[in-house]
Amino acid sequence: MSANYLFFGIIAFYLIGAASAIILNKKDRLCSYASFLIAALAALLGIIFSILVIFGDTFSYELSSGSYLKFGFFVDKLSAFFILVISISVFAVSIYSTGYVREYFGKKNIGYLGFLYNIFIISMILVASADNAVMFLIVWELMSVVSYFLVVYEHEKPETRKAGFIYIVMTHIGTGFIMMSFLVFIGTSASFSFGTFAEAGKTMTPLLKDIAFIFALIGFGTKAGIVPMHIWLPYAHPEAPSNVSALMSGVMIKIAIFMLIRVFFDFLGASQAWWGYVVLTLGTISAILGILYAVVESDIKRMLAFSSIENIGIILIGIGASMIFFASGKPVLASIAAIAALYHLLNHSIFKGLLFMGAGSILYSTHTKNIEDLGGLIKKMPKSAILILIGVLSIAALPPFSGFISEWLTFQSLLLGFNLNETFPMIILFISAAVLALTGALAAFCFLKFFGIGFLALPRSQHAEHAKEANTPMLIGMGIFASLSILLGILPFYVLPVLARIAASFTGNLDSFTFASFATFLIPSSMISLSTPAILAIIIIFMLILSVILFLINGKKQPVYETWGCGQPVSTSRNEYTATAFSKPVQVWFKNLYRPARETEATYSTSPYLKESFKFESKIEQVIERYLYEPVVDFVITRSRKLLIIRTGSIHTYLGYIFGTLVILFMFVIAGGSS
Amino acid sequence: MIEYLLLTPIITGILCYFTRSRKQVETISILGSTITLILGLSLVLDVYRNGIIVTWQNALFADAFSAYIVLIVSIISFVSSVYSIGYMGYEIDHNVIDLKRLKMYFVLFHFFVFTMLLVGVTNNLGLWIAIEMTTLVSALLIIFYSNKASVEAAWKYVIISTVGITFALFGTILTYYAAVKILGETGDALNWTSLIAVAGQFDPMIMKLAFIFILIGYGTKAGLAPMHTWLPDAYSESPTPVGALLSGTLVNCAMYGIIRFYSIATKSTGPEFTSNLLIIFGLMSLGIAVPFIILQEDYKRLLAYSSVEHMGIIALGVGFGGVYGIFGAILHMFNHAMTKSLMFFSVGNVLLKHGTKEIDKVSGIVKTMPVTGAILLIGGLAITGSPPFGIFISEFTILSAGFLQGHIIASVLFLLFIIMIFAGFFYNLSKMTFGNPKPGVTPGEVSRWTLASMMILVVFVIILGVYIPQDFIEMIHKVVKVVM
Amino acid sequence: MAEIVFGSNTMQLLIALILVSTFMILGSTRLYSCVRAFGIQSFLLACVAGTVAYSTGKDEIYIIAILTLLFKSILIPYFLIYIIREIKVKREIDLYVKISPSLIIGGVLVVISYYLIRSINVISELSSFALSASMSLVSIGLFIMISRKKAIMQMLGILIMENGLFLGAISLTYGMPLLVELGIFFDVLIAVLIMGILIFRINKTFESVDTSILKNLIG
Amino acid sequence: MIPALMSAILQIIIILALSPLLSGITKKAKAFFQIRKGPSIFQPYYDIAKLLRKDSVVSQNVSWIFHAAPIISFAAVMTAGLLIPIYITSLPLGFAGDLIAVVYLFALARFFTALASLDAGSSFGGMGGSREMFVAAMVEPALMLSIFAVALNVGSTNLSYISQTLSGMGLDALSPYQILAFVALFIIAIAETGRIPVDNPSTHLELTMIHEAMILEYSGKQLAIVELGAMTKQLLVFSLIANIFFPWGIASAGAGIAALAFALVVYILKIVIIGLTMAAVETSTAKWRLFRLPDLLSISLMFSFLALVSFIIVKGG
Repeated sequence: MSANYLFFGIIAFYLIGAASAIILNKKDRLCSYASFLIAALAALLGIIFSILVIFGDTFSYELSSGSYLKFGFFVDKLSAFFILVISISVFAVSIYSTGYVREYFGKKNIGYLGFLYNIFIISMILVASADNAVMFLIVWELMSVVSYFLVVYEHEKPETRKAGFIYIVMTHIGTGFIMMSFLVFIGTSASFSFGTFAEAGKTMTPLLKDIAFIFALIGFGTKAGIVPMHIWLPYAHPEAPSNVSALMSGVMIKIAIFMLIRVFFDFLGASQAWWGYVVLTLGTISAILGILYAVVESDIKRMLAFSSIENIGIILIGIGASMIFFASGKPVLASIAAIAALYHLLNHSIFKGLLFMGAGSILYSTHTKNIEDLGGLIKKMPKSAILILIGVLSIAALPPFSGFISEWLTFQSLLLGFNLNETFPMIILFISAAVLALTGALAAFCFLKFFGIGFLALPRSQHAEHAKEANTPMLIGMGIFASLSILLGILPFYVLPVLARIAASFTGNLDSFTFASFATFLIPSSMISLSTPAILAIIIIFMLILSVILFLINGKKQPVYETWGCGQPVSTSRNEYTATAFSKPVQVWFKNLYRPARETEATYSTSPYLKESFKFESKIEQVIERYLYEPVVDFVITRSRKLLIIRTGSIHTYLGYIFGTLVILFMFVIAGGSS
Repeated sequence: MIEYLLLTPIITGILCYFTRSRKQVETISILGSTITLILGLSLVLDVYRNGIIVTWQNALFADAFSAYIVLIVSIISFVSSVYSIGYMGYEIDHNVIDLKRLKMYFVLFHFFVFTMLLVGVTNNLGLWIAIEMTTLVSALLIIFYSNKASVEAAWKYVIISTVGITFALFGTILTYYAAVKILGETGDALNWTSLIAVAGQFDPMIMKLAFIFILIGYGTKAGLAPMHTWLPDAYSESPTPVGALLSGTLVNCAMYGIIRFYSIATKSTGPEFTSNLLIIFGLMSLGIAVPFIILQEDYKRLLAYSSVEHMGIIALGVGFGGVYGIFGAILHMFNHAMTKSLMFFSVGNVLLKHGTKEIDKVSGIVKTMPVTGAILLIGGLAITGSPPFGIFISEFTILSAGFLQGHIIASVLFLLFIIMIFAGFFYNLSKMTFGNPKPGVTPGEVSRWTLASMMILVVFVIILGVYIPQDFIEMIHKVVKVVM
Repeated sequence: MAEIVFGSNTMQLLIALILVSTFMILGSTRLYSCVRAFGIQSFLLACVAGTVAYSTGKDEIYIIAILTLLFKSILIPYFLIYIIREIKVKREIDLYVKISPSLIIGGVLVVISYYLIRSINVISELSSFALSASMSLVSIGLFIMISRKKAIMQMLGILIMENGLFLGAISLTYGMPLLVELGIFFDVLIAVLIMGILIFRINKTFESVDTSILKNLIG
Repeated sequence: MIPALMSAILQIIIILALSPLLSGITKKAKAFFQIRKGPSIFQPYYDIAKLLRKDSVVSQNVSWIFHAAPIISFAAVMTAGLLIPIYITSLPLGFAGDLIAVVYLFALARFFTALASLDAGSSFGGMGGSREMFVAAMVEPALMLSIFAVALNVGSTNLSYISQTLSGMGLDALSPYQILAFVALFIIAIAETGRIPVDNPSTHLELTMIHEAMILEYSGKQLAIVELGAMTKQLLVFSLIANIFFPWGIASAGAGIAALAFALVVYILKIVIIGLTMAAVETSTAKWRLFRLPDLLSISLMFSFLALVSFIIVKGG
């Protein structure tokens, strides 16, 4: 009963937030505080609610049951986990937003932003808790549409409009596939309620199951940003306001993962092993392609968007492995893999949110997203720098930060594939492990570039020169996430049991891990154990000892001098290594993928030996967009142009059409009227 | 009851003719349409309480389906008369038209409403007369501005729809013949009820022939491809409120005729024949709408083609058949009427402000006219069938009917087409609504009247997207019973 | 009974004559003669109605016959000629399809419609002649609208189709109930009036009634 | 508790003591192969001692990262050292992490060194950092595959467990896939420890260096720490190879003093041999161009993949 009040309390709070945003939209500051802080409050309620459900029993509530449109809510452990993820992110992001939107004061309509922001969150929560197909599709599309309006919030910029258009069309196509997948179930169950889908999934013929699987994979994959349906993501996420991109990248694309798990495990029973292979392969491809494009990207928000594709890939690797294990009757391993996926999902939602907020604060204080114009920010905005560094270390999966745990778990669950005793799946799993390793290394490369070029050394432009520290609410918001990603790194033994409960709700196995002293957790039957607290402790001890030693041997004197440049003074930012140069090796390594196009242009003064200026431009090609989507679009456009000729404008032709139709229909009748 | 309903618009029209000032004509027209609305609603209630009403030795007749049409017509005509005051007022203020033409406009407007109400409540053979009358009256409305374009449009409209209608008459005669063979030379051979009762015994060959003629005839009026050619011209050249009436209600009246005969013909020819025809025509209309929506340069034509698309969807729904299919189609009629009129109203405001129908010459509406811009976006999403708006519900119902009845390929094509249409439509719409406004466009809405009428429709569009009242559902189920 | 009535030679003759008049319209190059031919056609139609009325002894069909006589064979032709005079249009009708081909096409259409009615074999041999005649009238009317450029000719085409329908109605069922017939007549009349108005408008705005120049609305 | 602590400290001391010696020996061996006299094998000790006594000159552009990096990297490496069995399989802190954790600890060390390389704003540093991370990225997949190959053999990535089991197996451990994996891991070791043909530790031409370019800005005692860290990492990588592929003679838990001493001697022999082999390889090959390195590492990738497949064919499937 209390759950009811709580759930509708959450919704109500967000609605109040939205309403207050509209009411107060004349007074910018007040409006921002009202809408976002109320949202934060609602998020707290959401956290409580989801924890209640995770440790308590399933929450379900039927609304307006008489009507043709049924609205019902169904929150089991899985959806509760996602509501938890949503709420955590929303809490931090909302606090951050109160500071971030100050940039828009006077320029844009804050009420509009706050309103959409709250509605967006509501729609996500409803998606996670919808219990029938029609309602799901409604709230799902509501989520897409609202996020579209958030993306085009700065619609004066043409590229923003383009991004928004690509986004909404892609997501609409995705929704179309979701519809078809649902309709396959409906065709069997003759009911819209998700409850009946599970039975339908049991009784369906294998062919129908496969169709439903493929449609669902494409449909939700589009939202999740799985390669090759990912193309909207690097457009939409950078253009949205940073707090929104934090939510979109951190949470919204995870909702698609939630539905994938729902459909594959709960509805379809994950019965086919090859589904697992497909998911695993797609995940692997997404991971590697995502990070490869992220490495060479110099727009920080685009880079983060690509890295979201990568992380979705890693999550899918876990899910795919889990499906494989489940289909081949190894629930224990299935739950371990699932836990790895869920853990990474949680981590990613946090450190990616953190990094997007960080990008936001960089944008806020330097007004540029181009990493080549940054530099030296660690001195201008030290606090943000530390917080962002934490995010970078987590996403680079370095111990003892949060990303490390989930990637370690993913590796282990892939390694555990040797229990399958079948050649093919083992090889698939191990190959994807190798690719995952490459991905991890490239991620480290990518974010080293991000932090090193962006924050260290000297400012590369006026933007960076005059950067100032982000304001307090932004720092608080990022701080929450930073501390969370440390905690998730060093306290896995608190998180894992919870995730085990959730994974058990669809893999049906609870005892995946055993726990030992020194905050260690082991994977039974294979001696493997990990204890990040211990590692952290040792590292810290060593650092202390070392710094003490260094201090003892005359640590005071430290002559300061210019940077070494073969005798030449290099204290100007022009001599610094650029981001492009930094990622050049990778670009050369994978030039077949990038197909880089470079333009150099030199102007000479007097003698051909003295260059006056030198312009270097290098861009890379989005292979999938270029060779998969553009042809389709061109095809449609050209075909349409051809079709336009039927509109001659002459009334005689039109009468001719009618005559022709009449004749054809007569033939039809004489033929007997059976097409 | 029915008589009063029919008389009100006529009297209003005549009164409008004898008014002296703008105030008077506006008040009278508002009063008239309000009374029409009230009478219409009361008729609807009456029918749903006490069943079929028949008067005037069976000439006038109202069952659930007629009442449904009356409902749509009276609602749309009411809001559109409210809108007309704002729209025409603006044109008078800017000396586009003078008082005489304004009076003429309202006279014709109410006559037009009368003819469409007549379509709803007349009995079998009268239907043809009524629909022909709608053509003639609306033709006069289309040449309202009597410039080159409007004259051309009107001529095409009259000629093409009259030809179509002539075919429809032939179909009607054939049906009558089939009926006479069973019933003998009695007036009963004209009644929907008696026709339905004995439809099973009709000669299937004749009925096939009749249905073909009916489909082409009323299909021309409904704008099913490839007989839709008059539609974009007429919509884009007529005054915007009239465009709303044409697209919101007139096409529905024509569909009404098709569906009436569908239910008779199906009984004798068996479902396969009629369903196939309807599915083919539906898909063709959808498919032809796609390129014209993607590459459209004129936003009123854009709406016109989207009407073609939606007529196709209704035809598909009926063609898919089954309770879901018919239900979806009937529901879609209502949703489409509401949403499309809403769209027409908002682009009407845009037209008044920008004075051009070219999409590329319009941008940044959300900044110059926030409310209109917002409504334009809502309407655009609604008309392209994205949740949470009414049309999504009906389209999804039709889609699931397709899957349940096993028309998988047709359904998939349907989905493909509406996705492409969504892309094209939204591409054009976002060009208009977003971005920086064009220079020389004065900010601010057109008038309170226009906003009021739009607000009424927005309520319908959104409410029906998330919640359909139980009574309304029962109403539609009654209609479905009539059809099946 | 239909067989008896339409079997009678007079009826056969009348219908044949109607077809002939149609071909006169097809064949003539001058507006006046077209209109005149149409008048004759309508007159023959009235005769058909009269015969039916006589042989079936239904009084209301007499009314229909008279109405046809009044409206279709007198009033409307007069109105058309009035229009032609008013707008001082060039007498020749300019066409997309030359005369002789259109005559051939007309013949083909007659054959097709006859074959069609046969193949559908709704009714027995004899009166199916009338029905096919009406079919061919309808199709020829449509063909005239397609192949002639003058607005007036399109109007005429519609009227011919109307006549075809009338013939069909009569031959199938001895006409509809009076009320309906009256409504139809009323509609036809209004339609003719409005088309007339439109033709005047076209003439005013385009300085011509050639519909082949109405091609500005595309897209 | 106390004995565990004692053995941990002992291990640290051994590592710290041996790593300069190892690099000294390798240098000496290289000199010998190149018919030079070469420095004494204790030279690294002198260098470090000297450096520790010198002030460190710091660039004016640097931030705290520059100062923190050496410490963090060194700490990370040492932590890894506590997870790797040196001469005894029972590790006091073995529970804290497995082979994968070790790899990631090295990654942590590398990350901060590279970060520091960008801090001074010199183009050499950036170049070095970029190349270092590039090589690491290329190494990673092969490394993971060979780890899997090894882990499959015993069904775990727990290092002490691996070496224990393998040493228990005796000569059977020398299975074909084990050898393939060894070759793969040896190539990786070359890359990891920055040796010819991947990197030239003793070059002084900025454009050709990788690791040296990274630490170009360091001087004095910071440099000392960095160098010591590098040596330690080298030692650790070697001992990984030693104890994974040739675990014989390693003492198991609860062995007596004598056994321990013996094990220690064996261990030193093993790493010296590996060091000599490394020196031989270094002298016998020329440094490769940077963009030819992918070929080298894909060779190693192939080897480890073959190791895996052959294992699956033999044992699994």
